[in-house]
Formats: sequence, C-alpha cells, structure tokens
Amino acid sequence: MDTGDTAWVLAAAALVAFMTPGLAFFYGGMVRSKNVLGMLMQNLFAMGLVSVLWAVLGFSIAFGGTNGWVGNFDFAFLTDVDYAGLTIPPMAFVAFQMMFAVITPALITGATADRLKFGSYALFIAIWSIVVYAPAARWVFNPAGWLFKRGALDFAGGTAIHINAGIAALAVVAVIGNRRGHGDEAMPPHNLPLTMIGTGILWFGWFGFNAGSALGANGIAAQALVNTHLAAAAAMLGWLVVEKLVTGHGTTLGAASGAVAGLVAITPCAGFVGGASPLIIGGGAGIVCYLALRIKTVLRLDDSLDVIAVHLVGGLFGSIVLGLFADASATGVGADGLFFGGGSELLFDQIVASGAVLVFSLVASYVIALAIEKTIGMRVEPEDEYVGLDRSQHAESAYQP
Amino acid sequence: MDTGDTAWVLAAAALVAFMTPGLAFFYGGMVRSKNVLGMLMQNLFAMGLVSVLWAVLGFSIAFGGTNGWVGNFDFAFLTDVDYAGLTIPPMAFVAFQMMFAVITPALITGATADRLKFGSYALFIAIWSIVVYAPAARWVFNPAGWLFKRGALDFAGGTAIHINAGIAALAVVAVIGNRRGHGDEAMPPHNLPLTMIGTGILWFGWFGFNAGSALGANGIAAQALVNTHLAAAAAMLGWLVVEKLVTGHGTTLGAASGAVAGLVAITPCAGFVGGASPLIIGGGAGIVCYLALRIKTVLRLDDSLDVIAVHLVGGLFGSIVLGLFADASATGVGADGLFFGGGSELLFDQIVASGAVLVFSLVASYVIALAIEKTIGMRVEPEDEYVGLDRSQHAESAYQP
Amino acid sequence: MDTGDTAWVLAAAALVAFMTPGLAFFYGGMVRSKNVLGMLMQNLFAMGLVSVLWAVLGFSIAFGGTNGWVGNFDFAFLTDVDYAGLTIPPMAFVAFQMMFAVITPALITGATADRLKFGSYALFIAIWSIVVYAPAARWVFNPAGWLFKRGALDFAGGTAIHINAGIAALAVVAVIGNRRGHGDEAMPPHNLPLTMIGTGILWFGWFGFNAGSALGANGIAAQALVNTHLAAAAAMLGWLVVEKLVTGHGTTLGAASGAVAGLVAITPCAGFVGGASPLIIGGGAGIVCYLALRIKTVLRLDDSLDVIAVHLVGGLFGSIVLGLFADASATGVGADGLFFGGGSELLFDQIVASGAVLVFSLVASYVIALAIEKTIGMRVEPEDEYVGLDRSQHAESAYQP
Amino acid sequence: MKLITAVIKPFKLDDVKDALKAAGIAGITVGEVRGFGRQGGHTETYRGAEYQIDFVPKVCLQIVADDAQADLVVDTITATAATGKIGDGKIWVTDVERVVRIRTGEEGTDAL
Amino acid sequence: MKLITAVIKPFKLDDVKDALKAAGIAGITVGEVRGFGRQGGHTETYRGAEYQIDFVPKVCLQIVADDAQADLVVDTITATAATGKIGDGKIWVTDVERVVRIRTGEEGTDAL
Amino acid sequence: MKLITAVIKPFKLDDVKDALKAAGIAGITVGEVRGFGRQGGHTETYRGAEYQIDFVPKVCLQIVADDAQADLVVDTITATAATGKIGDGKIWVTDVERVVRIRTGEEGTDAL
Ligand SMILES: Nc1ncnc2c1ncn2[C@@H]1O[C@H](COP(=O)(O)OP(=O)(O)O)[C@@H](O)[C@H]1O
Ligand SMILES: Nc1ncnc2c1ncn2[C@@H]1O[C@H](COP(=O)(O)OP(=O)(O)O)[C@@H](O)[C@H]1O
Ligand SMILES: Nc1ncnc2c1ncn2[C@@H]1O[C@H](COP(=O)(O)OP(=O)(O)O)[C@@H](O)[C@H]1O
Repeated sequence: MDTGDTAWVLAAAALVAFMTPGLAFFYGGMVRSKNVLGMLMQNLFAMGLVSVLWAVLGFSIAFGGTNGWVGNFDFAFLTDVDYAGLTIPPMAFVAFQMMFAVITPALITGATADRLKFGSYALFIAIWSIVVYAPAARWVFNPAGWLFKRGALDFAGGTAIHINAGIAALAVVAVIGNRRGHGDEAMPPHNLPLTMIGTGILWFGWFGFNAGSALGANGIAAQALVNTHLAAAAAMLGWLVVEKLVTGHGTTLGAASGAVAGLVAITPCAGFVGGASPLIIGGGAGIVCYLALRIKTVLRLDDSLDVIAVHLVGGLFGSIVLGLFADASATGVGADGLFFGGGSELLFDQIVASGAVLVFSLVASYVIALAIEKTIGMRVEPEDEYVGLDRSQHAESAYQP
Repeated sequence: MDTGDTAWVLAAAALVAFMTPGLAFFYGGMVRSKNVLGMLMQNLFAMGLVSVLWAVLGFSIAFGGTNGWVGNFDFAFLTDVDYAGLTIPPMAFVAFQMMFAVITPALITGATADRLKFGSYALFIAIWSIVVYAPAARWVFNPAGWLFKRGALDFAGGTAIHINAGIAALAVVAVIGNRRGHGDEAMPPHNLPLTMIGTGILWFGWFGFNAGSALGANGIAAQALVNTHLAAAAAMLGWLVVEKLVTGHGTTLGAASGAVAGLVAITPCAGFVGGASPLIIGGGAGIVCYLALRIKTVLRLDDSLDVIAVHLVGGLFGSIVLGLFADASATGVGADGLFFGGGSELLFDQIVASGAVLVFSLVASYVIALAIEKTIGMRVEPEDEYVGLDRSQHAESAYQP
Repeated sequence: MDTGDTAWVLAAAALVAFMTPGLAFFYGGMVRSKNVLGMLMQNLFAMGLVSVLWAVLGFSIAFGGTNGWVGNFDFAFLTDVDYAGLTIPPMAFVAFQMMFAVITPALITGATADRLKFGSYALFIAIWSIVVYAPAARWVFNPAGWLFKRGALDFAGGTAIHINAGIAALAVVAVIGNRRGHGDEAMPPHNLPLTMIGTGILWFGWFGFNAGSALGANGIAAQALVNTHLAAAAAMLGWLVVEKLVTGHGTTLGAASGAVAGLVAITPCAGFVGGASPLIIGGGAGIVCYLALRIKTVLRLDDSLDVIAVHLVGGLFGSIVLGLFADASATGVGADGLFFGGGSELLFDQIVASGAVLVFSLVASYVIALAIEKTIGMRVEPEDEYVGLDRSQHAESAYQP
Repeated sequence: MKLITAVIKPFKLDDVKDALKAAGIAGITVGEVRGFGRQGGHTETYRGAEYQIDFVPKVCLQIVADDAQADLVVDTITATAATGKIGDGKIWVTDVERVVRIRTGEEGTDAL
Repeated sequence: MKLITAVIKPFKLDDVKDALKAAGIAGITVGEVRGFGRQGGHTETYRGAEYQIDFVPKVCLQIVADDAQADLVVDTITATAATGKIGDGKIWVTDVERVVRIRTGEEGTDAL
Repeated sequence: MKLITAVIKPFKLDDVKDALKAAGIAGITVGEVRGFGRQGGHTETYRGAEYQIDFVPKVCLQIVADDAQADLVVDTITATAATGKIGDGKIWVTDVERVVRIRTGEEGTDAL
C-alpha cells in the first residue's frame, strides 16, 4: 500500500465526484429558467440513486468474478472487495470507480432536457447503470474484460463513458421525441455564467478523471494531467476558429464546449500519448465536434444540449485516433499506434471496441427507453412541459425576484 | 513524516476550507435576495475572524496541555506546536483542525438568517469559537479530552461540530426571536441554483472533512470516503421518499438537504463503520431529519434554514447510531457497537458524549447570546430588517439588472 | 521520485488550474451584466491560448538552458523535459508551472474591463505570455535566473505574477484609456454572489498556488498552507477595519477583496515565514491595499477592478516585507530578514527584484499594447462598448428571463 | 371601464392581492418596478466608491375594473397597502375605452 | 392616438411580435409581469412548507398606435395570442393625448 | 392630472432622473422593459444556432404630474434622453382622473 498513490487516488475520487454537480451547472445554465431545477435535480439525483446501486450491485457486475462479459455477485454490498495489482486500498479503487458510474448516466440528461418525467428518469438510470454501464465498464476497465483482453486501450473511459452515454442519449431522444416548440420557439441558454461555473468545475475535476486513472501518483499520472489540460486548451482553440469562420464570432459557450470536447477526446488517450499529441488530438476534437453539431439537424433529433456532438463524437474521435497516436515510450504503458511504429493493429482494436460499446448501448438503451415509454411513459404531459419541469416535477421555481 | 499522509491531509485541509464558502452559497440561495450578501458575509467573515482567533488562542485551548477540559497557552500564536503520534508535520494538523473551527460557528448563521446585526454576530462568533467550540473540540478530538477518554467515538466531529452548532443555533434563536413577518409573509429561496452550487461544494469538501480525519492516506481514509459518499446518497433517497409521500413531490432543495443530512450523520461514524452500514445510517438520517423539520414549528422557533433538523438532529442521530453500527473490523480502529458484538457500552458512551456537548453548548451559547442582546443588542432594528441586511449592514445590493 | 510529493504537486496543479475560472467569476460578478461574458471569455480563453503557447515555447524560455535572462528551445513542445533536484516527475513540474503561466495574463483583464476587442486581447496575451511572463518567471523561479542568483526570495510568484500583472495592467490602461461614462455613469457590480463564488475558488486554489510551490508534501508546504490561510484572514480583517472607518460599513466585496489582497501579499513569503508573521503581513496588506484604491484616482487611470491596488501593491508589499519577516528557521529554507537577524541585505535584494520585474514589465507591456493599439487597435468601437462586449464581441447575452 | 394603477411596497403585495380577491376583483397584473419619491434613496459603497441609489424597489399593480368597482379597488388598496411610513406609494386611475378577453374575444365587462 | 396594452402568455411573444410587424406596426414596448386571474396559481413546497403562488408569469405589451390602427392592433393580438386555454390574457385601450419621438421631437403620428 | 410614460435608453436614466428632480418633479416609477422599433435587433448564436433578437433593453418611466407640469416633464425628458442616434425612445401622455397618496389618502395635486 503506497500512501502517495492512495493520497492521489482519494483526491481524484473527490475530484470526479465534484464533476457531476459541475455537469449539472454546465447543462443547467443552458436550459430555460423554468427547467433549470429539473436539470439540476436529474444530475444531483444520479449521485444518490446510482451510487447506492453501484455499491449494492454495480461494482460487483463490473469487477466481480473473472467472466469477460458480466461479473458475479462476489462484491455485492462491497463486502470483502479485493482487486489484484493495486498499490492503494481496495476501497479507494471502489470509490474512484463509483464516481465514474455516477456521472455516466447523468451525461444523458443533456439530450433529453425539459421533457422527462422525473420518476421515469429515475427508473431509466437505475436500469441503465446496472444493465448498460456496469457491463461496458467491465469490458473496458477490467483486465478480465473481453475488449481489454483484445488489446483495446481506454485509459479513463472514452468508450465505456462518453461513447456509451452519447449513443444512449441518441437512443432515448429517438424514443421520446423532440421538445414542443423545437425549431420555432427560441430556447437560448438562461444563465451562461452558471454554465461557465460548470465548465470550470468539469475542467478541474477532469484532472482527477484522467490523471487519477493511473491509480497512482507517478509519471503516467503527471503525463495524463498535462495531456488533459493541453487537449482541452487546443480543442477550445479548434472549436473557436471554426465557429469564427462559420458564424463570424467566437462565443463563450463555444469556448466552453470546445474545452469539454477536448477533455472527452483525450479521456481514452490520457495515459498513452505524449509530446505534441494532446495538442493535435485536442485541436482535432474541437473542430470535429463543432462540425458534428449538424448531426442532430440531419437526424432531425432534438439532442437539446449536444450530447451527440460533444460526447459521442468526441469519444469516438478520441478512442479511434488513439490507434494513431498511442506511444508506449511516452508513459511506459499502452502500446504503439500507427504513427509510432505500431502498425494498424491497435487502430483496428480501437474501432472494434468503440463499435462494440456503441452497438450494445444503442440497442440496450433504446429497448429500456421504449419499455418505460410504453408502460409508465417517459415523456411529460404537454401542460407539464409548458409550465416547466421545475414546477411540474418538483413544485419549485428556481429564482425569486 | 510520511509524504503520502501529508499530501492527503494538506489536500483535505484545502477541501474543508472550501466548505465554508460552500455553506455560504448553500444558505445564501435559500434566503431572500435582499439578505443574500448578509448571509454570504457572515460565513466569509468567519473564515477571517475565527482563523485568526484559532491561531492566536483556539488551537492552544483545544490541543495545548494535558487537562481533560480546557487547554493552556503553550501553543498560543502556534509557536512550537507539537502533537504526539502524527505522521504529518504538526502544521498540517494545525491547518486541518483550523478549517473545522471556522465552519462550526458559520453553521449557526442558517438559523439566525436575516436578523443579526453584523457587529454583534462578529462578537458572538469570536466569543463562541473560543469559549464553546475550542473546549468541545478538545473533549472529543484530543486524546486527553474527557469524552475521548470515556471511550466515546467521534471520527470527524458529529458532536463537537454538528450537535454543538445545532443546539447553539437553537439557543441564539430563542434569544433573538423570529423574523418579522415569519408565518404570514412568504419567504421562499431566492436562488436555488446558488444553493445547489453550495451543495456540490459541501459534498466535495466533505470528503476532506471525513476522510481527512484519518490524518493519513490509508485504508481508514478510503473506507471513510466511501462511507461519506454512500451515506449522502442514501440520505438523499430517504429524504425524497418521505417528502414525496408527505407533499407529493420530490424537490431539488429536498435532495440537497437530504444529502447534507446524510453527510452530517456519517461524520462521527465515517472511520468506524463499513459494509452496508453507511447506507442504513444515511437512509435513516434522511428520513429522521425530514421529519425533524417539524421541531421548529412545535417549538415555535424560527430556525430559518433548519439548522436544528439537519445539523442538531443529524448529528445526534449519527453520534448515537454509531453505538449500534461501530465495527472495529471494518477499519481496524474504534470499537464494536451493539450490532457488532460490542454490547451497549459504546451506545451509552455516545449518548453521554452527545448529551454533554449538547447541554454545555445550549447553556453557554444562550448565555453569550443573551449577554450580547442585553448590552449592544444582537437583533437588527425593524427598519434595517425590512430593507434587508445587504443594505442595512453592508450598504450593498447583491444584484443589478 | 516520491509518490507523496507527486500526489501533492498534481493536486496543487489542479488547484491552481481551478483559480483561473475562479478569477473569471471574481471579476465577472464585478462588471455590468452586458459585459460579464466578455470578462468570462477573456479569462477562459487564456486557459486555452496560453497553455498551448507555454507547452510549445513558454516553458522552454522559462526553464530551458542555463542563461540567466532568457531560456533556449531545448524543451520546446515539452520534448524530453528535465529539471534538476525534483522528487516529482518532470511533467508534474511542467503542469504546475503551466497553471501559473495561464492565470498571470488573466489577472490583467480586471483593469481593462469592458473595452478590449477580443482579437486584440488574444494577440496581447499571446505576445505578453512569451515576451514578458516567461522571462520574468525564469528570473525568479529558475535557479539559473539572475534575480534568483542575486538572492532574492519569491516562494510562489509575488514578483513574476502579481507585480508583473499589476504593472502590466497599469501600462495597458494607460494606452487604451478609460471606459466611456467612467466617473459619471454608475457601474456597480451586477452579481456579487458570482464574485463570492470566485473568491471561494481563488482562496481554495491558492492553497495549491502557495503550498504547492514547496514542490513536495513536507513541512514547508504545511507552513505555507497555514501562512496562506492566516494572511488571507488577517487581510480581510485589516481591509474591513479601514473600510468601516472610512465609509461606515464593512462590505461583502471588501471582505473578499481584503482576503485576495492577503493571498497576494503572502505569495512571495509563504514558504519563508512562520509564527505570527502571516498575521502581520496579511493585516498590513489589507490596510495598505484598501488605501491603494485611491492610486487609480490620483493617476486618473480607470483600473476598473483595482488590479493595481490588489495585485501590484499587494505583490510589492509582500515581496518587500519579506525582506523583514523572512525567517530561515521557520521552514528551514530561504534566508533571515531584518527582523530575524538577517540584516538589510535581503530587504535590498527584494527591492531590486521587485523593481526589476516592475520596470521590465511596465516598459514591455506598454510597448506591446501601444503596438497593437496603433496597428489593429485594442479598444472597442464606442457603439460596441455601449451595447457591451457580450453582444459586440461574442454575439451572446449572459442572462435570459 | 377604468385602469387602476397602484405602486406599493413589495412586502404588501400578498395582503393587497388577498383583499382585492375578497372584494371580488377577478384579475390583477403585477410588475417589478423601482420608485423614487419623497422616500429618500440610500448610498451603496463598492471598493470605496460611493453610489447614490435613489430608486427603491416597489411593485406596480394594474387592475382593469368596471366603473362601479373602480372606487372599491382604490379604497381596498389604500386601506391594505398603507403602513403610515413614507414610501407607501401612489394610485392613479385612467379611463379605458375598450377591454378584450383574448381567449374568447369577449369585450367590456364580460371581458373582466 | 391610442395606447394598446396587452397581457399575454410569454411563449406567444414572438408570434405576436411577428404578426404586428407584418401588420405594419413600427414599435412595441414589452415588460416581464406576473398575472393573477381565473387561471389558478399553484403551490410550491420548500423544506415541507407549502407556498400558494397565485401569480403566473405573463408578458405585458404596450403599443402606441394611430386611432385608425388601434382596432387592427387589438384584432391582430387577439388572433395570434389566443390558445383557447385559460390564462390567455387581456387587452385594454386608453386614449393618448400626446406622443413625442425623443430623438427628433416629432409629435403625433410622425412620432410613431 | 396627466400620466407621462417615457421609454428611454437605460444609461440615460440617471441623467433624466436628475433633470426631473431639478425641475421639481417629486416622484417617478421606473420599470425594466425591452423595446422593438426602428432600432433593429441583433443576432445571437448559441452552438451554431442563430437567434434573431428584436428586443433591445429599455427603461420605462411613469410620472404622474399636474396638468401644468405635464409639458415641462415631456420637454425635460426629451432634452435629456436624446442622443440623436436611433432608439432614443418615445414619450406618451394620458389623462388621469384620480390620484391618491396611499400613506395619507390625499387626492389630486396634494397626492403628488
Ligand atoms: N408623481 C409620481 N409619479 C409616479 N410614481 C410616483 C410619483 N410619486 C411617487 N411615486 C411612486 O410612489 C412611491 C412612493 O412615493 P413617495 O413620495 O416616496 O412616498 P409617499 O407617497 O408615501 O409620500 C415612489 O417610490 C414611486 O414609485
Ligand atoms: N381585470 C384585470 N386587470 C388587469 N389584468 C388582468 C385582469 N384580468 C386578467 N388580467 C391578466 O390577464 C391574465 C389572464 O387572465 P385570466 O382571467 O387568468 O384568464 P382569461 O383572461 O383567459 O380568462 C392574468 O394572469 C392577468 O395578468
Ligand atoms: N409605437 C410604439 N409604442 C410603444 N413603444 C414604442 C413605439 N415605438 C417605439 N417604441 C419604444 O421606443 C423605443 C425606440 O423606438 P425606435 O423606433 O427604435 O427609435 P426612435 O424612436 O429613435 O426612432 C423602442 O425600442 C420601443 O421600446
């Protein structure tokens, strides 16, 4: 047990836990004022329900047993948790992984803004976190996972978290349909400073998300931290340059969105790349994710706060280009990508891993959402959507004069 | 000196320091817009005044000398501080304890919202932090403390901080009376997103508050971190279930209040319990603290932001059930509670310790508040209360169009 | 490589990175609502552009080669970075230093509020961070730096960051002139709670800024953390006492400004002083910086958010009084100041170092600003200034009803 | 018909609303305003700079009522909104030529 | 000249503005208000305490128009703002003696 | 009595208030509004989506004055609030039948 490694992983667990409130403010500022509490509540509630489910069952499915696809119940209720090769207490590993399980379903709320019944949302994330997230996490993070074994690299969850949540968001939106008035009624963000507070917390917490995944205070963690910051910086610049060219202005929301896109893209690569790679991966992600904003218009899907463009596309971009930029000599772990003499084998594995998680999550999420929609209904009643989730779901209003 | 332990305790000190601004935003969002700066200032000011007093005198009273009740002046001005059994520099221990001393008086401001003269508030927390907090901290945290010696367990301050502040709040409200218009004029929170920002920061900081109390980066700290998160999650769910049953809606403010109630309740238990105990302690706290909201109505006391229900009752609940759920095998420290073969001895000690701190703080706080009220007056003039603390006490207004 | 030291420096890098968003909210709350996004964007953008430039070139100028004035290109693009005497991975040192490079130009935005073209601002900080910040950082932080070699002490950047940014702010304001309507149109802060959120984040991050500069989890870091907190506390009290005497009220903005002034002043002293010194340095800074608010009126310069009073004067005060209060026995490093038997030699070195950075930055910043003003123009058009930066520079508005 | 406009102290809004409801008034429209009158303003200080703030938060009620009810509305508001301290506010009455209920197109008294 | 004041549901503002623009109306002034009428309020709960909120967010349009245009304005608003559900709002018309365009000092119809 | 309503540019509020104070006007009620007129709106872009914003922030003053003072009020506002650039705003005057000071019940000119 190394106290230095433990100190960093404990701090990282706290940092990742802080990201879910950060995500709540990031999304909360972007919705209309009559829906801000609905959005904050959905994210805060995930910290409650998903944490309990993860302790009772989720951790065990992801890290219990030796099966490549689904875990067993050995670690249910976190009883006598054990995990090979750790220099930190098992509970520190449990805590760190728990915070990942919490934020992943919360990411979906951006796409389904303003129109989910709270009870149905709660039921969805309960099922989703056990049936979709836990297995996907196993495949990618757990050395026994079948994607891990195939040689696919994912340092901090590009696939299991961002591609997974991004495609699930698309699936749920396909089930519940668009916001009423989408396309003709203007729905600009109600409080961009609140979104900036969320951006600051997400960027701050992401150091724990990526550099904490080294599970120790070592050179890999240091390189991952630098990679994370440089990718966010380069992606901000990439997004702003394209935005300036297309619309004539670099926007504050654009700078924040670009930074988050960079953070998403570097997530799978953080501990496997070095040198100028984070600048290229980040810059590329900023440009690609901005252009991906059009996808939802093409698909005629009201992905309200662009979870597809930022998380699905950002996650896919990062996971796949890792097959090009991976450089084992940068941190001493991982493998070599195409540009570093590794041939295209890793690239192929990355595409397979991304595709596998994407297809599994698309199908499973669609089925879960459809099942709930057909039974108790996921979408709020028109009158409830008109007065806003704050009032209809929580009998509150966010602001008083 | 272990660098890993030191790194975690330094990070924890920063996390706990961040909790007082978090508390300011938590409370600040809940008051009316003409009082938000009054509330923010009272909490920010505690970071100034109480820190200085703690360095000059407070730390020495709590940790100087060997007396079981009150310390001496050996460590006044933090000169040549020494503390047995630490694997961290003494100054790291000083820093960590200082942040506890700062937030405890700040907790009281929730009960006395909108009606304290700023000067009188400053005088009150100055006296209170030296005369009430420092001794209580000594009794419970210092191995020489008489409650510590009796075998009472309090890992991170359920008694010395939450019961202490909760009962003090009750005492001060009894002296200064209710807000004008309380009961007929509607006083809903003016900015719930600000309260959610406070909730996020409190939850994030609380990892340092509880897991930092292990004074090292070890298994106890890891278990304390997991316990803290699970108790907050379970308490949120507990509070929301009861709220849904009673009022028909789960509210955003309810989810936040439940989480904080859970954090309060697990504070004394964090390093002494394991397995599913945090889920039960948290769930119980959420339910009990929601029901405790009625206490202030029964007592006809305007505890404006429910410090009694969340901190007094939450602290009592946590400290007492520790006598049931304490499990020495979970972290290798503490003792065994009733449910873990330890008989009822610990339960008795817990009740004695909670009662002792409660009675001492009730009497001392009442006397201090009454003395100030009778001399320079604690309560603002009616006209000042009507225009709001922001203007009457600080010649400012929080928002401009 | 010590994992404990690495854990603390990684956490500190994250804390310092969080300070730039904190600064954005600190300043953002103080401007009018039509300029808040302009201010947030300028600070957020610095995290993007300056980070990339620092990785490509800045770090190498500051820490590459052995020249006392300007570095070479050895570490361009952070390739094979090496740095003598570290117990942490070189990349951890790079990350930590990068966050200092990011916040320094951002500090200038407070003085030039509401009237900079975004493009010109971007060009300015790009040039300034390479031509002014990187050399100044070398002189003071790098053991090869000529000011370091002269024996001047600066633990965390009182000169290279606060005096540097403060005087640069003065120079730029001298070039671009005052806000239209300055002096007759009332421009009170539009959202003080947002400023308080910034204050909380700055105070929290500053623990990483100062205690992280020990580059390890040791006694120096612990003393630096205590010094930082006590100086902020004492400075808050100092500022409030003077404010109360002069205007009759202690204000919330005053408490926050005093705390920041204290944090600025203790920055150079953090690891070199002990005992009651932080209380005196902080208290003094609070008083001096409040009185320094008049400087901008005397100079008839519209330093809109008081960067001169808080950062230039606070930095000068801290750097110079270090020559009095430095006490090598407090932390085992540094030297002895006048009050601790060290004679006036250190005091002289401190004055020389402060003066050198001040003169260099004044001239260089003035030249850069003038060059940009004369070519593409730094100042926005009157009409753009009237509608506000949010709309004219970023085609956004911060708030919707 | 008449339009009765009343500027009152914000904390009196609930009382006035309940009183008007009791008096049978079917609808009110309310706006947040700031007023300047005999009730002096106050000074606010930010970073040592003093700002003279003359405007005080008020609430502005607009009630369209039948001629017969107009005086009742004025008297009800005057009775309920008065605190006897300066700044209680003002009521003024203007003539209304035409009133329409948007939902049904009803006009005149039916529209109230 | 006439002053037409219309209190409508907030999400209808853009439609009404476009319709008035199309009908040749040169200017509108809009304010955020809260209305109380047949459309009942709702209850909000904070920490178990129930608050009866009677006021519903509305938007208040003020349009100064020529006598000839007054009816056109009223009819345009009524047509566009109606949803058929309770709470659609009210329109009232008052006579205006004098209108001045501040920029040029023009008066009467030229000022519109 | 007359009700003078003036919609002006927000940054002109202090000047107009001071001018009216100097002209002996005892009270003003002010509201935040948004205006749409010849002064064109602007576009805002969020995540690539363009929004045409037609409404511009304005401030709406309401002053009840004696018939004799009405013209003085109009002229004072016109002189002070004009910048010569489009969007300076509009003033309109309506007749007031009755004014009441809530605090004292005084009516008519005494109520001003
Ligand atoms: N002539 C006026 N026109 C419009 N509003 C006025 C006028 N006089 C006063 N008011 C409104 O009434 C409020 C109270 O008036 P004020 O003169 O301060 O107190 P009082 O009416 O009790 O003497 C003011 O804040 C303002 O909003
Ligand atoms: N008598 C009135 N005076 C002023 N405003 C009114 C009046 N009656 C209704 N309103 C405004 O019109 C809005 C809708 O009126 P309401 O009676 O609820 O529905 P409807 O007019 O469709 O029956 C109210 O919220 C209020 O703002
Ligand atoms: N017919 C009108 N009725 C009500 N308000 C108007 C009218 N015309 C203009 N306004 C208000 O006056 C403001 C300025 O008018 P505008 O036509 O843009 O400029 P100008 O009056 O200088 O030509 C508008 O933003 C609006 O608030």
